[in-house]
Amino acid sequence: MELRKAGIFFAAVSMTATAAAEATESLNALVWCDHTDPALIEPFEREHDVRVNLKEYEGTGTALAIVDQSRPGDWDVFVIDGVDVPRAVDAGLLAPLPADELPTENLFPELVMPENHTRDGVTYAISEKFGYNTISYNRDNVDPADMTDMSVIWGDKYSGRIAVYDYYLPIIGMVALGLGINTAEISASDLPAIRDKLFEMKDNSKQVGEVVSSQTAIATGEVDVLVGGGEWVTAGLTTELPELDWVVPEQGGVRWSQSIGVFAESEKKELALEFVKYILSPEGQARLATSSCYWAMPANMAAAEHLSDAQRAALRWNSQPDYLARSQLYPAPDIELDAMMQDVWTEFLQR
Amino acid sequence: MSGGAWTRERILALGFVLPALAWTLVFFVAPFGFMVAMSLWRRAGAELVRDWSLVNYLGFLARPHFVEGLLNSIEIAAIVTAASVALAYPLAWFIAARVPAGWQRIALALAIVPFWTSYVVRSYAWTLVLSNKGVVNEWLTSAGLISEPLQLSSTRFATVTGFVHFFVMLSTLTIFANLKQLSPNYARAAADLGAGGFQTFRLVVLPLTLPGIMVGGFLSFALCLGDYITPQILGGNNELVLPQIIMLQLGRRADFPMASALSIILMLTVTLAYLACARWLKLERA
Amino acid sequence: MTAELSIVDVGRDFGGQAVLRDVTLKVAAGSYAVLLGPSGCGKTTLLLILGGFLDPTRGRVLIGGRDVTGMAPARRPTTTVFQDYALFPHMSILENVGFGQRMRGLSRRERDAKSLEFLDLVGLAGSERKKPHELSGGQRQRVALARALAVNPDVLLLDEPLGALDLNLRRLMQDELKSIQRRIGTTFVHVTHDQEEAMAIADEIIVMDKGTVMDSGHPDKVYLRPRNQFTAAFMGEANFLNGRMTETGSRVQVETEFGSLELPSEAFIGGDREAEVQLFFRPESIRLGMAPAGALALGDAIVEDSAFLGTHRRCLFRLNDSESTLIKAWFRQGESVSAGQSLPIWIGIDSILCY
Amino acid sequence: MTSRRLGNWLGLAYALTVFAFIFLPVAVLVLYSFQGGRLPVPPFDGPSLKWYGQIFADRKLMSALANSLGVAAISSAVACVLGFLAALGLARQRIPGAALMRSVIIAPLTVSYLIIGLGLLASLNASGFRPSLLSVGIGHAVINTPLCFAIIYSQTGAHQINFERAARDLGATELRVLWHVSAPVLAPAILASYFLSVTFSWDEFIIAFLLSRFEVTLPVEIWSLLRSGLNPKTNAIGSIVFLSSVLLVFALELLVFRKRGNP
Repeated sequence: MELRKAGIFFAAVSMTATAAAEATESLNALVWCDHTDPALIEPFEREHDVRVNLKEYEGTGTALAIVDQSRPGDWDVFVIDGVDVPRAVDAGLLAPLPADELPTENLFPELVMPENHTRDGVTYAISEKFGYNTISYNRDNVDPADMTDMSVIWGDKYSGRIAVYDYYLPIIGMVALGLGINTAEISASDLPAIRDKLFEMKDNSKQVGEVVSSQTAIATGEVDVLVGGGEWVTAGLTTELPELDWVVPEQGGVRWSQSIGVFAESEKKELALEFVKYILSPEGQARLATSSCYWAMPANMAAAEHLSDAQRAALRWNSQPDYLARSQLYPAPDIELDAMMQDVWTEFLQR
Repeated sequence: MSGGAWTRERILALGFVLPALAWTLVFFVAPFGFMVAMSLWRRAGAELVRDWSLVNYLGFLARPHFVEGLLNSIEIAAIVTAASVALAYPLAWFIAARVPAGWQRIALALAIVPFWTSYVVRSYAWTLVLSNKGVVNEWLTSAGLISEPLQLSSTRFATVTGFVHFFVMLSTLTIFANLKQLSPNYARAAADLGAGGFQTFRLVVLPLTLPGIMVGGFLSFALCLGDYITPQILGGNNELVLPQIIMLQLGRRADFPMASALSIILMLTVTLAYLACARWLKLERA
Repeated sequence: MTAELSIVDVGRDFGGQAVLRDVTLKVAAGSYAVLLGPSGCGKTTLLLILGGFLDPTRGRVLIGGRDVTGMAPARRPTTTVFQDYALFPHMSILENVGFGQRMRGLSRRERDAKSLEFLDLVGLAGSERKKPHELSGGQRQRVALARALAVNPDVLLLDEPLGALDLNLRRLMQDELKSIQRRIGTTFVHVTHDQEEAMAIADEIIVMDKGTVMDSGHPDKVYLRPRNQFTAAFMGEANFLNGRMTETGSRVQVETEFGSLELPSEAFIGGDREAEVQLFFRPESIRLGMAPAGALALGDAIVEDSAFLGTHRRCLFRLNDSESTLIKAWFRQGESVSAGQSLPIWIGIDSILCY
Repeated sequence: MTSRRLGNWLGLAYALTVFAFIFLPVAVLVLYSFQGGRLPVPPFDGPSLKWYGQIFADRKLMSALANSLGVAAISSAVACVLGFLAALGLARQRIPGAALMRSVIIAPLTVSYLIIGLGLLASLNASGFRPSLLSVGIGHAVINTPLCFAIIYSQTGAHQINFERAARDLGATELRVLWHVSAPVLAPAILASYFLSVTFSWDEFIIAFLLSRFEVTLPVEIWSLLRSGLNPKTNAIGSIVFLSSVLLVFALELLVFRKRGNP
């Protein structure tokens, strides 16, 4: 009797499950978490009657690991750090894009980055969003003047009140800037010095976490300083937590930018290109800039007209020329240096 | 029943066993074997190199922060196991011996109810309890006991608390089951012969419930050693345990050979713990 | 090392149900008492109350005149041999037997000596290093006995101690229990559902049913002159016949379907003289042949079945006049009675009791 | 007697303290699922049901929920059937090598989920299969087969063999013996193992995380929810999972176990 009941239950559940997995055309995109906001994706899905499957990741290494574990044709759209585009091009991952269909002329000039995005005159990706990994802090609990000097991140003045964003590239970049090394010129011989400063920082920090736990830590007052923070942490919270602020220190800040491209092995390149165009459109850019996971500047200046004054203020739209001038890109190490950096980072976590 | 004759009944029985056996061989034994092989290969740049060597194991030994990860794992698992059993035993005893028989099921069900919250959510809930603005610090502050919030979150304490919460429930179950299957006459006999409550417990009940303790303890130790979620959510990356290091190899650089080698080291540790437990129980029995 | 046990108006309820009601009895110091009854009669509950493992809802328990009601088991002058023996599996035999001494703070040497003495008493000298699981059922039983006796109780309580043993071993242990009890003189209270075991060892049998004491006394009294039909039927095979009583002056006449007979007043147990009575007699009081004067002749009866049981021959008779009544009868081994025969049978007056 | 009473009170106080510890995170979780503001930390400014509204509107969360149910139901059924047959086979007859077979079937129980998941992921990659709900289901069936086997096997015994012999003696074919005798006799163990394995699969994270891609199960979706913002929505989905699991357990208790009068 019970067996029969269990059988009915089982059948009902299986049917519900299969019904849920209805088949439509789909587009597979490998993205940072800001692209998973339904407010960004759903307009595209409706317009093209497709389903966009999103796999989110943090860090190019993770993304390449995922691609590594996949089969050709699995992926259609790739969102990747701007500095890592050459790596992806080297690996033959990206397909050429029709440059004339992209709004390159509307981008902030610093974000065009032809040395990254094009090779031999062929365009492989385009910038879509950017921001800074600098220092976020709680204005009520720290002296804002202290935050303008990068050395505050490894000093002991705010010991136990510092959180560090768990991504090795920007943080190593910040430490390098603090030591007067340009991010593009970091070499293996700089690592010992960087390592020492990282360790000092670890001794004074309370936690090291990903996007969310970092946001959470500073938003809930768990810590007062977030190393690696920036507008991506504070912009979305300005109405509720106006005391959260961020600054580009004297030594400069690390700039991150995301680029978007189409996978060379994609079997739906046209649809993928439509998606890229949608993301780069003024509406798409505005939605991406204010998406739920984190806010940041759109690469396309035309997005301004789709953002409210308050949103532009939260993004500090008007200060961008200054920030862009004072910031340097993420470090982009080659494979060997990258492995060494990751080892240092693991050591840093374990400390 | 003679040794080797393949009667119809036997062949049929073997037929019944085969599907499960084949399933396990294909989806467990073979992948595991593959993983062992993988641990002897290596990753060079972005390529998988299939030459046989112990380079990953040596790489583990050569990196103090990896070895420390294993030691952290063992330390945390040991603390968690001891704390869980110590907390669970009196509770299990109280339910078995002091709660009226009709209410025992309900008391036990209550003791394991939070087991049914999703595992990921449970760890997350502890961050809400332990953070600087969390419930514990709010209470202590409003009670006037502290002026500055205690640093409870993102510490080993938080990781251990999250684990203990889970394993107290588990150990309560195994110890309760052990206590219930003891004849009440053992305790009666001891009391009858003049043993006080504590003597009865120390000399009779405790030795007879060691199997329950060992089962609960071993399960806690093994599961704790293999878990990634709780230290990742609660530990604040202030120290890494081995599963976190494994996930780093996998997630950030797709270094399957290194991840495999670390996994095998993890498994050997659990196996050693198991052998120690089994040997100890056997000694106890003899 | 022995004391009188007395139980006064003891009752015990479980969830509103009375499991024991108003039990009152006395067991003389140094005697071997057996609590006998079918399962569920309350005998084990009573034993748990005596041992202090259960508090009575009502009434008192006195040992040697001292009220021990509510006293913890450890402080009572009683010890219990449990049905499952409850030998501590992680301790050796010596440690088990010495446990009580250890609790009393004796040194290891003292208690070992004493334990060996008691192991010797139960015939287990030489097994002291073994663990309980290495012993046979009978040996474990002896260890449990030695352990309980080693603390010199005034009253030893035994809960179905022989239940797990096979027949021969049970007989052997019955004799041994009795002889040990004689030697040490401690009051024994032994619970069983086996009336043969009870009769084999008891100085006094207490028959219980449905939470009350139905009968008590020396085995032959309980067997031969049971106080009521329950005891009569429980203590051994019994025959019952309907009768109707008429009383003329001092003479009491009982009418049965086999004729009328005059019974002496001792035949009326309990003194109730009702019109409808039940005549009770044991199967071994049936005789073959023509009834002498005054005896109750049952007439010619057909042998339905006849079985040789070793010690005696057991027969079932169907009475001619009555289709339904079957009479059980035991005869000597040599008596040749076979199924199908029709034989006259009778009962002597002094073998009949009336309820 | 008074010291005993004191002991009882101390015991009760202790039990209540441990219960408080056990319930603390759940209580906080549920309380802050009714939070009005964006952050699930004190002070409490609810009650508000808006986060519950949001999760039911969340397409990904709802499809993850359906995926979890499907994977749990199907993988547990596979595990249960495999475990049942193996238990029956090993209980019926002394097959040469039975001890070895038993250890092989039980083996996954002794290995951490992380390692099982990693092994499957590596082999899947090597053999060119894409991670999907199917591979998650296979992983879950791998971890639950030994569980089902162990539970059902522990309930088989001499009586089992005798029932089956009696049925065969009376002319039943093997299939009928299985369906009319073996399965009903073992029904409580089969059901218990099925629901236990549903619970395990429902709650399992690491294998589901490693072996899935777009279609994910609920724990994996909750994990990514956690990584995309501290937010009372997580509390709300957690509370719902909690509530539905508890209801399921109590329903089972009433329907299956209470009726049988098992302790």
